Amino acid sequence: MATKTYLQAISDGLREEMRRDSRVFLIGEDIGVYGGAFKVTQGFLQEFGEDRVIDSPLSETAIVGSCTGAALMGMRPVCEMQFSDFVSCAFDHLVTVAAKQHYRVGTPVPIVVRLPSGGGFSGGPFHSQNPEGFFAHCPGLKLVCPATPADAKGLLVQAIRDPNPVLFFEHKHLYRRIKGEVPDGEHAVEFGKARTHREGTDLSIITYGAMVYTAEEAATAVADKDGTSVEIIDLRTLTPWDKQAVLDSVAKTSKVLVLHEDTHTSGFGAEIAATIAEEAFENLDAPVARLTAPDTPVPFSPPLEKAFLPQVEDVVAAIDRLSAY
Amino acid sequence: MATKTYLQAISDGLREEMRRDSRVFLIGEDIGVYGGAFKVTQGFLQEFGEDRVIDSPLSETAIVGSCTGAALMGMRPVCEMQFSDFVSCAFDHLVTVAAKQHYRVGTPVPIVVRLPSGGGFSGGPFHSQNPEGFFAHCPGLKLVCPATPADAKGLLVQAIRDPNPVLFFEHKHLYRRIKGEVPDGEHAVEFGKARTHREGTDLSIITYGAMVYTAEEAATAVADKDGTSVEIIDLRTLTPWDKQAVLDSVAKTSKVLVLHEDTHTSGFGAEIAATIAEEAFENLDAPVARLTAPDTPVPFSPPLEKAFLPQVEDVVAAIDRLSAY
Amino acid sequence: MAIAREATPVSSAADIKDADLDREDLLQIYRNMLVTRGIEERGHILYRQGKIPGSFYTGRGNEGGSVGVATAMRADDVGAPIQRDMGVHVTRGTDPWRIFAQYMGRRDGLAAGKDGNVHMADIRLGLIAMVSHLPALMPVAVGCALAFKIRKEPRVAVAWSGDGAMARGDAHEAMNLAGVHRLPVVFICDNNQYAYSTPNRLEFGVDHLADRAAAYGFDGVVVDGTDVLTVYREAHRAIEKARAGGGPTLLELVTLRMEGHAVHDDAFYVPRELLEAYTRKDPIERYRRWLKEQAILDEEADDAITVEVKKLLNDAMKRAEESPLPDPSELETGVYAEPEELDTPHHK
Amino acid sequence: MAIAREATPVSSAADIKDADLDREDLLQIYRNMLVTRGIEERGHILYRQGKIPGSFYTGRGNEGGSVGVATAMRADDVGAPIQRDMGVHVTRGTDPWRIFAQYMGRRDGLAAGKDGNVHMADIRLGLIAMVSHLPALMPVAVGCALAFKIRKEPRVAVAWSGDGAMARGDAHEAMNLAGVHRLPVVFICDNNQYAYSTPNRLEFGVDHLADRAAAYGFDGVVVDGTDVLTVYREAHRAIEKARAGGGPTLLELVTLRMEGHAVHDDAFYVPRELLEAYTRKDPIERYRRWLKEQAILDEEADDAITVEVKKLLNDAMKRAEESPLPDPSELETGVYAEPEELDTPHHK
Ligand SMILES: Cc1ncc(C[n+]2csc(CCOP(=O)(O)OP(=O)(O)O)c2C)c(N)n1
Ligand SMILES: Cc1ncc(C[n+]2csc(CCOP(=O)(O)OP(=O)(O)O)c2C)c(N)n1
Ligand SMILES: [Mg+2]
Ligand SMILES: [Mg+2]
Repeated sequence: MATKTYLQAISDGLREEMRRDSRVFLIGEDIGVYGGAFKVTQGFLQEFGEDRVIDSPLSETAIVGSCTGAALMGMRPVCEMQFSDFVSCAFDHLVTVAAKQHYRVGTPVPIVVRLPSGGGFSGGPFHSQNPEGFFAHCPGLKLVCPATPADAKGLLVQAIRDPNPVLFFEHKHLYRRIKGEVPDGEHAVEFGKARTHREGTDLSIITYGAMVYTAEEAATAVADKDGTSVEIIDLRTLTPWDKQAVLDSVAKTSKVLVLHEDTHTSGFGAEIAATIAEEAFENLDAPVARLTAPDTPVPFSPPLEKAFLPQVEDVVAAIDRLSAY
Repeated sequence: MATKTYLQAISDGLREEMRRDSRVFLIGEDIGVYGGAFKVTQGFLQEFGEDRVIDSPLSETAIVGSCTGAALMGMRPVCEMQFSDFVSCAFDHLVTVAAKQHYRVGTPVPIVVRLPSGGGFSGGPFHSQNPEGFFAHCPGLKLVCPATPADAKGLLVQAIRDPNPVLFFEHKHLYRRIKGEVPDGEHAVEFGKARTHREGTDLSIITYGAMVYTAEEAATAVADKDGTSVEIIDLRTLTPWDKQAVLDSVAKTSKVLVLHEDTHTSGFGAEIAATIAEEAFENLDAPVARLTAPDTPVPFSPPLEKAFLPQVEDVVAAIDRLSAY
Repeated sequence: MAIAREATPVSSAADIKDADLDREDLLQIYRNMLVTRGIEERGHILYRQGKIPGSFYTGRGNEGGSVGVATAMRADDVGAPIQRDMGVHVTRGTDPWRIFAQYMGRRDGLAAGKDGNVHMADIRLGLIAMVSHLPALMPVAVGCALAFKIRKEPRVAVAWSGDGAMARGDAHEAMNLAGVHRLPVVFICDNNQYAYSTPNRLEFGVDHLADRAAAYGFDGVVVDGTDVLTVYREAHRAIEKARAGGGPTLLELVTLRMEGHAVHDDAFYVPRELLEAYTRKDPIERYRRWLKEQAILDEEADDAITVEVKKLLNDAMKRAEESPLPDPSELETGVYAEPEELDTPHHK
Repeated sequence: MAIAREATPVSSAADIKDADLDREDLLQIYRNMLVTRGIEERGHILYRQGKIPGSFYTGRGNEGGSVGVATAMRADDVGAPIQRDMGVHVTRGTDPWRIFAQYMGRRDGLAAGKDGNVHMADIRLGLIAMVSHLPALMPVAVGCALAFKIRKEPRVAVAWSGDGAMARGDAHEAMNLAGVHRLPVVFICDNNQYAYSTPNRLEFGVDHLADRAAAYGFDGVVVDGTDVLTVYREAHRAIEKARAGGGPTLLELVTLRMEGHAVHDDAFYVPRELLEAYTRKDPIERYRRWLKEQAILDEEADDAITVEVKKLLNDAMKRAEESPLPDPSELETGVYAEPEELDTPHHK
């Protein structure tokens, strides 16, 4: 065990898999000489050479499409979108080709797409998005949203070994801010198993990614304020998602807040809330609440972006509303 | 008033708008000489000439992107995706450019994208999809899903006049099968107003598009069988959607089934169900149920496709379950 | 002004020697062309009998192109053929009965009823199943070539596109990436002069699509796609050049789509004279004539092959009709792959 | 082997006459280049002072390209400039104070704080705001040209792309569609030799991006992008050719990105000699020298312009700093347009 940043954990997980398995290679914009826009692959070109660390042209379609081809030939490609926002340029290749190939003709497509996501830095409408909501609607893809350094490593390793196309959402706001214990060496975390980030009895917050920490601050605040005991469930993966863990938590607390940074309408929170409402109807003492970003692009200017992103105060207010119900 | 097919109604709405407004022009694959894969624009090239009815190259990105540009220059472009499935190739231009331009810099992008959608013909995974679920998650777009010939015309006219990018989902299974009274001449239907397709008191079905008719058959079946009185709400437009009409219906019936042909997870049904669960919690006598296609690509072979698409029997079974709750 | 080279037709006996084909190969090409057309003709019949759900597409007029290129591929090369390339599946050894089963949505179809018509391929034969969205398999094929380059394997990927599909961004991104890394990939453009109803002049503003190659730093060649031997020779050159590290080539095979876009389309928009001209250039008739001129095939041998092919296909149809439809319970299987599936040889 | 023409530099006085520029125009170009650089230099200062949120990009080294092209556009032409083209905004008349307000996310920024840095444009000046996703505005500009063609207006659209962004499908689809319909559009490629850290040789496999034009059936020209007058002349020719119905042109303007991709990037990967060579070719210094050689500018006039520009920009900065930040209540406004908004002149 060592204490590492979230970014370092991703970098280490990737490096270790590349050392372990010569089929793993990387392709993306500026990931080689420059080490990636966020320096996740710093030093990789030197260690693995330019056959395995490929600085691609500015070509998201070719990046994802060629990963699919290489995967069909037995490689284990890991590509990087420079910002997750640009995955819109590879949407067709993910949804049409990679996601459906196995169902259609039985050929697995083991690719990983790394997606630096999320806001909080005045990145504006195109460098701040959380595009998981779009892809959650596509059967055949797996979606991973780690919150902790240990999970960032363990889920990335698992993603690389998974025989399916995996979208790996790395929250940029966690990269250097969040540190934690990370197992050394071999460490893989199973998909579809939520993590109880904090135990509680009065109310459940179902969330993932950076919002885990916003939830945590809010939980601490209400505990201090009036003793409300909040349980936080970190989903870790959205496809598959751990429905059972969510239903178990709701059975315990009877009140639930679904929280994400992605925008509201048809966000993954809708799926969670709809499922809880359908399958835990009799356990609910209050309506399932959702707290998300509003239905707007991510604005650039700090006062707007702050209003856009769910803040600790917003979570506290939502908890208070549910408590009062 | 005249009785027309759904297809004829679309064709007429489009033709009338083109006659009325010289800024309206069409671009798409095989829409000119051939009159469109479904013959919606048959005769248009002859009437309006090749400047206003443009047979484009096989280029969904250029089609949608150029519509955006023409719209910014004051035109009212209407483009056709040959099958709605191919809109995945224009996803970026819709979500990144057209949807966000007004929020970002205040310039309206009045374009309409016509999308022949839906299954039921052994079209297989790429000629049968209902991609509205993806786009419902994108602020800045409007989504229209007419079920009747009158709405097909009226909503298309409204779409052309709307100052925003509008995705117009035309269900292929309704094209020639469904006939109805269509107002002659000027006829526009406001967005965001649901239509009560059938009044009822025991249970509400919230749906849109071709599933309106599946719901209707099921409603008739249960009425005959045991007198259950089913209300059917046809949403007509998903963005904006008529939340109030849905909540009003639920307040009346206390039980609700959300039905769509699109796949399950993070489909628009999740948004509807989550909203009802949140805002009509106290009115519900049973959990909000969803009936949708499963989370798979649309299979080709008839027995599989039949199992994939929600059938009348499935709706009846879902109604029975809710009734028994 | 063409930038691409225009391939001279194969004519002399010497040309054939160069092209590395012996008598048996030449007859096998003929057989493959007959099987290809035979499958699609029978498909039409099955369709009219209501046994093929959905729509139905053929590649009539493209038998020279598809069989010619596939013949030039080596066993461990890979390809991603498209909707007019039944000849590729046939030449690589796909069992005809499984193709008929595929057409009919049966469990023994290559897609087991999950997908239909020519959206199929047997990966064990080095083929990758197309998706409808054209030409999405071009970047995929480039990725295969990338894998070969990384692993330093002497293998080549072949990527197909129609003339219409060359307008899409995928074609560009694929050829650009291949050009930058000089990947072992050969791009084949089946230029059958139409994309559905859209003629070449509304698809691109250049003389020949093969001229595009120059924009990516590799060679383009315009080939008469109705002439199977010229196709073979040019594909062979390009494939071996790629294998030797010489980078990609774009071959434009010019033919005509001899039937409608699909069964429902009578192709009224194709000028009659054009259709007649290409009827005279029918790739199978042309090749048959040539084989006879060269005394490789006589009347008797021709009849024998015809009978053999007929029997093969009739048996195949029968066998396919015995294949069951998939069971509804199979609907939700296979959305995700299981780890064990990576234990197949090509995934190691 | 270049397919595109390489533009000969403007040298003689006659060249200038041809290019249709009088003395005042020549000085205005100079002023616009100074304003352009001045805005970006001050942006750097504001950034270091913590007044610009997010990141910050400049176009240093591209003042010749951006001002040269924009000068050749007529008032009712339209353009979709990109991240290195501040000179286009300046030349078309964007108020510098609104640009500073834009940088700082203030309400008077062209995006009113909804978007940042050079993701902005004033549509009333015929400019369309870029998105990050490159080069998505190329097909959009083609659509403008399509509108002009449909309405038979003698207007031209100008579409910009970087060298890196030319690899994307959008570039291809845009140029292909424009080529097919010979639309009145001019494509400008700001080739500053890098896409972030990626050098030209990893972006494309051809000698010059301008060679791509031949793949779409129109002309390509390689231009020294540090030479504002040559840029102007070539842009003028291309724009007027497009206006006259002669179809598109692709101009590749070669320069060097003289600073990092954005503020955080020290561009360690750019060879020092290359940077030095282009420092010597600085577009502003070059043009200033030329103006002096031609006796269009003397020391005194130069000082006067410098002072004037300084004052303009310092006043602009001050005014921008007085602009308020947007109010959180504005967050949800403007997601959708209202029908009345179509009642503006350009939407009629
Ligand atoms: C991205 C995409 N858009 C539209 C279609 C619908 N479509 C199917 S085939 C076809 C024409 C293809 O023309 P071409 O590439 O020349 O191939 P051909 O069918 O002529 O062999 C079209 C438009 C498609 N398959 N993919
Ligand atoms: C589709 C897309 N992918 C990735 C990026 C991230 N990105 C921003 S600028 C840039 C390099 C652009 O290079 P070039 O086109 O040469 O323009 P330059 O910045 O050099 O002027 C990259 C990769 C982007 N903006 N858009
Ligand atoms: Mg074709
Ligand atoms: Mg550049």
